[in-house]
Amino acid sequence: MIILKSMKNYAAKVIVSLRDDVKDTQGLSVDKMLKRLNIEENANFRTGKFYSFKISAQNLDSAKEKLNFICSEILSNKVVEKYEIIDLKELK
Amino acid sequence: MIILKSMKNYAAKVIVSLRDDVKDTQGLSVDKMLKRLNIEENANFRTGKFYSFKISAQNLDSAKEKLNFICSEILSNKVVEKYEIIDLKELK
Amino acid sequence: MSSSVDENLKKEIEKRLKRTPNELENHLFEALWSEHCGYLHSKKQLKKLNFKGSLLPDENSGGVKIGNHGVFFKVESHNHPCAIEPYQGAATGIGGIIRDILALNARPVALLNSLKFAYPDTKETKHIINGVTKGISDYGNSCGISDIAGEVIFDECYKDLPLVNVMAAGLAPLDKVKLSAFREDLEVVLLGSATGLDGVGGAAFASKKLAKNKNEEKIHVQIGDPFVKKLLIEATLEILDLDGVVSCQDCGAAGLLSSTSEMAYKGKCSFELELDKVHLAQKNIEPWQIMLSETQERMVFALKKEALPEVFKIAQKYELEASCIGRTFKGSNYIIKKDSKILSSTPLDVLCNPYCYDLEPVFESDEIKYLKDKKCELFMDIETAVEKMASSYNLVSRKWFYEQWDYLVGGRSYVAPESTGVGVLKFEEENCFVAFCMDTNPLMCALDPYLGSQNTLLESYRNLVSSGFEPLGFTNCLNFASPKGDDTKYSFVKSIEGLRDCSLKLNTPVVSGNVSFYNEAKDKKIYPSVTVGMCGFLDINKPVIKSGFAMQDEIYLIGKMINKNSNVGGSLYQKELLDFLGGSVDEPDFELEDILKKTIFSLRDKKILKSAVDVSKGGILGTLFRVLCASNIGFVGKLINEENADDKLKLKLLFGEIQTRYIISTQNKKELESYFVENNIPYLYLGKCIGDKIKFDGYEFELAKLREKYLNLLQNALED
Amino acid sequence: MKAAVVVFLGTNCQVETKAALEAYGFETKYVDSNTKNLDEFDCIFLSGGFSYGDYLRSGRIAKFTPLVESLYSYVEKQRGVIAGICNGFQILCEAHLLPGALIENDCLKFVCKNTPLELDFNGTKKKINLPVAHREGKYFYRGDVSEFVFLRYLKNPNGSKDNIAGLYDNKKRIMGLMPHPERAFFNENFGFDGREIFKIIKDELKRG
Ligand SMILES: Nc1ncnc2c1ncn2[C@@H]1O[C@H](COP(=O)(O)OP(=O)(O)O)[C@@H](O)[C@H]1O
Ligand SMILES: [Mg+2]
Repeated sequence: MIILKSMKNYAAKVIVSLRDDVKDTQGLSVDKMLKRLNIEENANFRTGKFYSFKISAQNLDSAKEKLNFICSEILSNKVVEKYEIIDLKELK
Repeated sequence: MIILKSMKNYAAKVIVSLRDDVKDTQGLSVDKMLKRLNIEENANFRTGKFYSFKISAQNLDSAKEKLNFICSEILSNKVVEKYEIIDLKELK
Repeated sequence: MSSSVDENLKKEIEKRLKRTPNELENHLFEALWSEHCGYLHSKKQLKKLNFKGSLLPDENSGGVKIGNHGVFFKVESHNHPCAIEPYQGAATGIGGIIRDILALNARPVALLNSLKFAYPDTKETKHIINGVTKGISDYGNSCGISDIAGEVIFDECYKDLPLVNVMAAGLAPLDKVKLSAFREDLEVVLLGSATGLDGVGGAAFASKKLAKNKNEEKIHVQIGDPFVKKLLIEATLEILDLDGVVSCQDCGAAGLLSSTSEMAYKGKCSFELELDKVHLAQKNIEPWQIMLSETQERMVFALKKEALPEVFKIAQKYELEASCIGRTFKGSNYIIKKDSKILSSTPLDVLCNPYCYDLEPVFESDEIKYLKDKKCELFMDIETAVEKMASSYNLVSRKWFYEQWDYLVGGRSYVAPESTGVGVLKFEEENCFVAFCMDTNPLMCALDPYLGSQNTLLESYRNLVSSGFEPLGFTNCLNFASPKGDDTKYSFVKSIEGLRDCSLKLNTPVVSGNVSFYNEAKDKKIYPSVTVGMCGFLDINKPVIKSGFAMQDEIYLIGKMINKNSNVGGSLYQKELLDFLGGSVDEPDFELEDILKKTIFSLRDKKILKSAVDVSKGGILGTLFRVLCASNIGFVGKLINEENADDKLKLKLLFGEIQTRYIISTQNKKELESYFVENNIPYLYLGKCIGDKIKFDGYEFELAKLREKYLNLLQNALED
Repeated sequence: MKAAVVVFLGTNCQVETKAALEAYGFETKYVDSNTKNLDEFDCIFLSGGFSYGDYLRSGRIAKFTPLVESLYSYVEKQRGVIAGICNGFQILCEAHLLPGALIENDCLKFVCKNTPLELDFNGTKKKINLPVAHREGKYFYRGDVSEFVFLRYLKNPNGSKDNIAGLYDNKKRIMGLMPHPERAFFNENFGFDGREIFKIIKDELKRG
């Protein structure tokens, strides 16, 4: 990979979680525990995976494009998962 | 648990991740892959878990307190993990 | 110097060094002269053990010889790390013991574990149990090494002081085995994960009592990466097969320092380490931290210069980092350099040969004497007792644990867990099976460390025998409280003598082991916990004997007979039913042990024997109960062999633990009994497998009810 | 007949898989993740293990290797049969060579045990027992795959939808299953039912 002089670095934060029609077993198990411990009756937990990383790109638009590629192709599988970009900003 | 009439519901979002001084083995392995695939030279991947859920409390302050308790005692293991509350707001 | 090296040691170091150590050297000594690395309190005692007949007992792991192969096995404790961070503690324990086997160029093929926890009824204990179990699962499964056997013991003495002893076994053709000693004029290569701050100071940490506040200990947490370990295993085995690669050692406690200094000391040559060459995970890491880091997944190799390119090629193939960190030459010093400046140069015989304490003479304290003299006058009615014992955490199925561990990966596993008392591997290279098991008997060791450790070793021995295996050798892990305590000194010394004498009598050597002291916290210590891991041999053309019963099986007890005068001190039923610990521990009968072994083997060869199981925890009824539940079969018979026994005596006869006994089954009553008579074997007919109830001496229990508990008790406790 | 046994970094069931194939008369060869052409093989076996540590999700990272690239062209050419066992199944799903996905078991734990299954092949149903060993083996899909399912759990160990334990692609040239047939092959203690699976593959190949 040739890193061009004009490349900038961006910090990305992403959440990957199960699609709504896929049962979130981990979430259900935390719900149950909170109920048993008398902490929360119906917490309705949803769980996901959080990733933070750096990407290099020429500008914000191409960073976004790259990030979407990484999220859809590498970090998630659209059959069961969805992703949400919660942050993307240039690193100074 | 007695649910008081005056209880309000709050939506919470939390990220639990490894403390900075704890090696993120999954992250290191993804770094390597991104490098191998010529996608990113040094992505500095960090991984964590994301939770969204509902808590009931009398007011925002006690919601915060409860949330901190859930995060530190149930969702994270403070020996190796830290947590970050990324959102807490009342549900209408 | 840091506070954890005491003043006397400090003086000793200065005397031998003939100068004051510098800052860096203080750290080196603190690590190498720690209990964990230096065996300060145990070294003199361990020399008493019987190593005769073992293979390479001075290497990273010893073993036994089978044909042209070495079978290497060793146990390691990761108690302190598991108390702080159960998941990583257990994972890195597995990682560590795998490396000790691997260093010999033996492919690790099996894992075992011996776990001790408090009863699983508090949040803290459940956290520890779940974490340890998952740590073993995620690490061992992912490395592709099957977890074939082990034990779990519950006792309140392990509250906040869990014991996690893990064992690994590996195989290597004898002519391929590599040793750890350096030779002169070799390049030294470090392979594997980049050195970081994880686990810095772990050795010193494991050499003292646990602090009250867990968070104080956080810097010590080592982080395991099973995927990298898997790569490291494959890469190491390829590297060790190269010409020109001379020696190898793992980086365990006290990391790079401990491994390279030991290799140099053993090899009687100097070693010069260049810190700038070590591949690091982070900047700003101090020289002493590089030396002491316990970053996982690293191996050290010494090799001829010509072999370097090949080694780096293999590293690259497995996507592992490697660096050439120094060289060896004629001399006797350990030298650390950075930016071509010498930071430290110390004689190896000072660094690697720490001061050793004498534990002897030792005395039996009044407290132990008092315990031994106590008589158990308590009792309860038999119905309640049976129900209670049947739902003892210590007797029910371990399914919840082992189903989380892959016991089949690797293609060698031969039996399912709980179908015999041992884990069995197919070893076609030598046309045989090898079996392994692990045992501990803390209650007996608490009352009588000498007999307790003998009985522990014999329990392993009987596990092998009841499965048809000839015992070959054993490893051990000595888990004790602080060696400064008089009781601990006493029980440590007596345990070692017990192991030695028993091993001599059985003609079965110790091949390797580990010592873990300081398993105590404020006001609290563990029972002396001598853990034994044993290995046995069986011709591949002979059947492995199972413990399960079938319908119509006739059940017999062979060996010593229990009666009202038997010594049953340390029996589980006293502790679990009556909350009593005391009395004398039963002595084994070595001559009879041998006769019983021959009996079982010859009944097998005559095809008269259907199944066999050693009588251990829970005595006759405890053992029967476990096999009946596992086999899902009822029983009718007579177990109480004294007239007019009251409840106190009945409890003893049913649940009392004495030595040298097996329960066996047959479908051929006549031939079996005539064999017993002809050969003068002490036996007792117990009854027959029939129906769906357990019936004896007028008592009757629904099997289904007991079995429900047997199968699900632990799951219900741990997942709730 | 020639079979390839794929070994990714982290794969660990290749030895048993190879032995089982050879016992079934296949000529076998290990191939690694960099293999770009698979045309010499009649059958490709993706065996169990933890490819690339199963980081992110089981089978995910293996998807980005030249070998999986070459699987796509192998399928396109309709060269032979592809079979994925356990981690191999996960990889095939992640690579979208089979429909659906495998996610974390309902019990949230690794499960290693012998399980009863119903094998349904070419209209004949049969009860068999095979060991499973996985943490992410719960099968999820949308739509209707029932006609491609050849293996169902009789006692669901992981929460798989419709008890699915193994299925084909719509051309019946790619098959995936979570249980380990190679572990029920050589030893009476774990049974010999794994042979049924290898037989199916062999029959598929004969069918051409
Ligand atoms: N209780 C014991 N019985 C027999 N050998 C032991 C015992 N404890 C330690 N050893 C032996 O002492 C040597 C050093 O052990 P250790 O420092 O634990 O090795 P490592 O650092 O490689 O884990 C090994 O050969 C080990 O087998
Ligand atoms: Mg070692």
